[in-house]
Formats: sequence, structure tokens, C-alpha cells
Amino acid sequence: MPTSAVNATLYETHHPVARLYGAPLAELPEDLYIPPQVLRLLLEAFEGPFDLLWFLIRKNRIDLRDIPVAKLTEQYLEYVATMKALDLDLAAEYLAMAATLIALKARLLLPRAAEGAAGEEAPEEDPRARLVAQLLRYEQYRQVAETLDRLPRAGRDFTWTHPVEVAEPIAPPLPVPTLQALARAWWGLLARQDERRPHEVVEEPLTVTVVSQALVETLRLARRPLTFSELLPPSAERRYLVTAFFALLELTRLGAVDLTQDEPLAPIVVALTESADEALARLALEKGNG
Amino acid sequence: MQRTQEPSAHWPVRRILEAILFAADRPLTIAELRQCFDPDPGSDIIASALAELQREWEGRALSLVCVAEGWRFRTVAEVQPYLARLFAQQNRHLSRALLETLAIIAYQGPVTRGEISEIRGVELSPNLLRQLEARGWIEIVGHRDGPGRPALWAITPRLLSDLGLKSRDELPSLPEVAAEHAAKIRNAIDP
Amino acid sequence: MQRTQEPSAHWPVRRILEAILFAADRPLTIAELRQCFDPDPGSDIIASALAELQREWEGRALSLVCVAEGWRFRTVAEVQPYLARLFAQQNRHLSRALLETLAIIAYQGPVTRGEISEIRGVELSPNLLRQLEARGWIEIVGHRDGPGRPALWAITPRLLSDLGLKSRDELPSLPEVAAEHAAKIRNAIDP
Repeated sequence: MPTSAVNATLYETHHPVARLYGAPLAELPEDLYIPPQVLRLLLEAFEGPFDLLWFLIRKNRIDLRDIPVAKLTEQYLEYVATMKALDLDLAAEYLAMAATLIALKARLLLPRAAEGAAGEEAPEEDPRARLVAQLLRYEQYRQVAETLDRLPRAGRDFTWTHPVEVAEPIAPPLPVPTLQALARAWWGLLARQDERRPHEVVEEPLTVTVVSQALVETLRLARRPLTFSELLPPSAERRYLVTAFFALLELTRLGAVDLTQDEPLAPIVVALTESADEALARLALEKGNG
Repeated sequence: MQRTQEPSAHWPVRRILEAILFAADRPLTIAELRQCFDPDPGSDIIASALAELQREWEGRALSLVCVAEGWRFRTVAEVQPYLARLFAQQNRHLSRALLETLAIIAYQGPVTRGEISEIRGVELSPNLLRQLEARGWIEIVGHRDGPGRPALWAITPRLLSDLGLKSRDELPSLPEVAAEHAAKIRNAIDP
Repeated sequence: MQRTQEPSAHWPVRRILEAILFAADRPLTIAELRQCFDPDPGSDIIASALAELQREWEGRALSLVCVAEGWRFRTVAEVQPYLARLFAQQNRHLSRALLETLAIIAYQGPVTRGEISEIRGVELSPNLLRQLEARGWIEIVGHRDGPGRPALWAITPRLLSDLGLKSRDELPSLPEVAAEHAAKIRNAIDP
């Protein structure tokens, strides 16, 4: 019954985890029925495993010395189970933290004598120390973020004056952009749309066919085989990289390029074959023109 | 909004109007200025405060004017040489915001300011559109139906000619960008 | 530019500075303000005129401030409710993810996205960095050597200005959590 466990303990704290209609949820009466959507809102408000752990540590602050790692782990796992039960998109980091805590708990069940016998064990091996350091560092930034939020801020607490009209308009000497700069700005925007919510912006220009042509052209201009990372620079937009990766697979399938690797983990080398043009033409036919 | 204290007690209405007019991104009508106050002081109070404010600013380098769209501050002609030197200092290159806005209007236009903000993921400053308009690169070509009937912006023939293009169809599509990418790689490979 | 008459004769320097500051679309430094005059009056004249102007505006609904990027007029906090009634204000609330990321970049920067993710314990969305970049609050200042050459992010003077600060030194100091809590956490996880 993870949900009820959360209900019972959530409101003991003064740490407002989320706000409902502007009121901190942590201050709601304990017996109030929490509709699942509200609980969801609450759990979604955690910024990750560190935040959740801090919430638990703070919640049990009455006497921290009484809380063994076992209890912290159990509570953490309950929250994670609730998140799963509510079908929240649970970040992998929560599960990784769960694994770390379970490992810590298991370690405590082992006889302590083993540690003493070894005399001086390497202290950097201690996963607890690492977790403590990480939690402390996170807490520092969590606190200072709140402080920053309290500083008077343009747009919320004050407004910069807007430029007044000038008696006789002075055409700002904006330089003419290059066509490439303009096209690149558009391309960058399209790539960005992809990472944000779905949008109606027409995105057809970046197709496997078009990118295949560009890759072949790149190889041709280079006049030598290129390594995978020369051809797909990691600095390129992710959308381009993904499309280019598929394009490369297509080109390989159609025999336009050869992929070779001298040994495991060595750079993959991409070489143009003689039938590249023919393969490109076939690709354009198969996919329709991009 | 933790600060609910209304400054009416501290400041005469004209002081607040002054701040509102300087903060606004467009001329404001008396009706709009009334909306800023709660309770509504009525047109007469606003109109007389505006008249006082106008007198107060007389003989200075800025003046309060009433144009067709409403009330706004404007610089006087005599400061023009100073401002020309100010504007000559800036904009040696197009900011990313300007370039992206221009790209959206060029490729996606006609578009509204709201649509541009949505595509860029940030609220667009109206001043940015004004700069592009003053440069003769964009213009209002109509209004979108719907609340507020927002203006639709499109690029002008002037922009196309400044870019050396005959029509919008000649705007580069992706293969050319990819070709440029190819050229960059080539440069990196054969120095 | 037909009017060559320089109004210095009519107006004290602070009147001209006032018009320049209200017409500019960004804060201006003393160096930029000097360049608006011909001949250059020198820093001292500009600085003392700014100080006089600042005093002149004291106690009004706008104030002249000097922030990281330079001198600019802003409304005082008490005017905000009036403006809020007329202008839809977007994004006044910043999410915790955004604030925490900003804090890490401010105090720890230049940092990579991976380093921010590590401190926060969760993978940082690239979109969040773009939102901050689009507000003009952070920028790429270089690349970390190593696989993928990840971008290094730092805060901009614009962020400091928007927080009303003159320099990074004015940022609130990072709290000393360690001393207070280290023992408590150690106890919590190690009985």
C-alpha cells in the first residue's frame, strides 16, 4: 500500500513540495483525501532522487539519529513504487538511486568485523561518503536557487523601460545576413522544434534522402574515406545526427558506401563506392524526393 | 504578487502614468491607462494627469505626445545627432534573436508575433520586429482572425533584393546548408 | 542629418543623457554614452551628470540604476501591479529545475550539461539550457576537451542586470550546508 503510506507521512513536513491553487500542499490537513491527480502533481514536483532523499531526510528531522539507513531506503522505495503505480514517467535516476540504497542497506547487514579486520580500508571506496557528498552539494544549489528566486527580477518585480519613439526614425544599421546564416538559423529552429513538444512547423526538408545526398557530397569533396566522427561531427544538431545515421545505414544497404573498422573500438571508416550515384537515385525513387 | 500596497497614496496619478508609459512597448490610450488602476479613476482624472505630465516634460529632451494610437514619449528633434551616434555604435552584427525571427518570417511567413514566440520558445520583444520593420525587411500584410486580430508579418521585396534573391523560392533549402556543412568538413580536412 | 546644431547650449548634459537612456534598447556604459557626444566630454562629466540624474529621479516611480551591463531606467517595484493589469506577463514564475540549473551555472560555471546533470542527480533537458539561453541569461563560452567536446555554459551580464546586480561578486553567497548537515545525513544513512 505505498499510496496510503505517502498520504500518511507527506504532510508532516513544512517543506512545500508542490502548490495547489497557490497553497503549499504540505500544509493541507492530514486527513484530507488526496485525489490521485494531486498526488501525481506532488510526486512530479520532485526534481530527482536527491530532492526526494532530502525531502525524506527533512521530513524525519525530529531526530535524525533515530533513522537508520534501512528506514530511509524503505521510504524511498515506497515513493518510487507510488510513482510507478501512478504511471509517472520515472526517470532512470530514481531507480539507480534505489539500487544504491539497497546496496547500502545490504552492506549494513554484513558483519562489521570484516571492516575492522582489514585495518585501514581505502576510505574513498565508501559509497556512503560519496552519497553524502553528492547530497550536500545538491542541497547547496537547491538552497541558493531559492535565494536567487527571491532577488528582485526584471519582468516579475520591476520592468525595464521600453525604448521611446525617436523623433525622426533612424534606420538601425543592421547588416544584411548571409543566405547561409539565415538558412542555418531556420534549420536550427527546426531541429529545436523536434526536441520540444510536437509542433505544426513543416519539417520536411530534413529527410534521409536529402541528408544522404549531403553525406555523399561530403565524401566526394573530401576525396578520401572519412571516419564516422569526421562525417557526423558530434557538435551537429541531434536531429541532423539521427537522420544522418539512418542515411548512412541506407547508403550502406544500397551499396553507396562501405563501412570498415580495423579492430574492435577503432574508428569506423566510411568510403564511397563506385555505385554511389546509382544508389542515391534508387534511394530517391524508394523514398520519394525529399 | 506579495506587494499589494497601492502607491496611489504616495504618488500622484501622473507619476504612475509616467512609469507605465515608459514601461509600455506601444502607445497607450486613455482607456488602456484606466485599466491599470483599480479602482478605475475615470477618464477625466487620467486626462488631466496626462495634461499635467505633458506640461511637466515641456522644454526637455523628451516630450509626451498624443498620436493616433495613444499617448507615448518621444525624443525631440534636437537630440537626433546624439541618437544617430548611439545607433551607429550598435548592431555590428545581427543578434541571434533577430536572425531567427527573420528566418521564421522568411520561411514560415506570414506569421504573427505570437507564432514567432512559440517557434522560438521565448516571448518576442516587439522592439525586435520594429527594428526589422525600420530596416525595411518585414511588413504587416494582414491580420489573423481571432482574438486581438494579431498582425501578420511577411518579408518584403527589399529583403529579397538585399539578399540578392529574385523570389522567396530562391531561399536556400536544406541541401545547400548541408553543402555548406560539407565545405566546412572539407576545410577541416584539407587545410 | 540636416540638423547639426548641438543642443549642449540649451540643455545640461544630464538632460541629453536622459533622452539617450530612454531611447536606447539596452543598458549603456559610460564609454558608450561618451561616444554619443561630439566632442567627447570625458568620463567625469558623464559620471557626474548620471549621478545628478539619478538623484533627480529619486523617489519617483522610475529609477535610474547602474547594473552589470550599464545604466538604465527601470520601474520601481510598486508599479508592477499597475503594469500587470494591462500587460500579460509571461514566465514570471521560474521552475525549480530552471532555477537550480541557473544557480549551478552561476556558481560553478563554466560547466557542461553533463556536470549540471551530475550535481542535480537527474539528466538535464537540453531544452532547459536553450530556454535560459533564449532569455539571454547563459551563453556558451567554450568547449571542454574530451569526447564530444561538450559546450561550456556560463552566465551573462544580462542575467546579472535582470537581477539588479552590478557584478558576479554581488550574487548571494553559496550557503555552507556541509558543516550543518554532514553529520545529520551521515547519521541518517549510517546508523
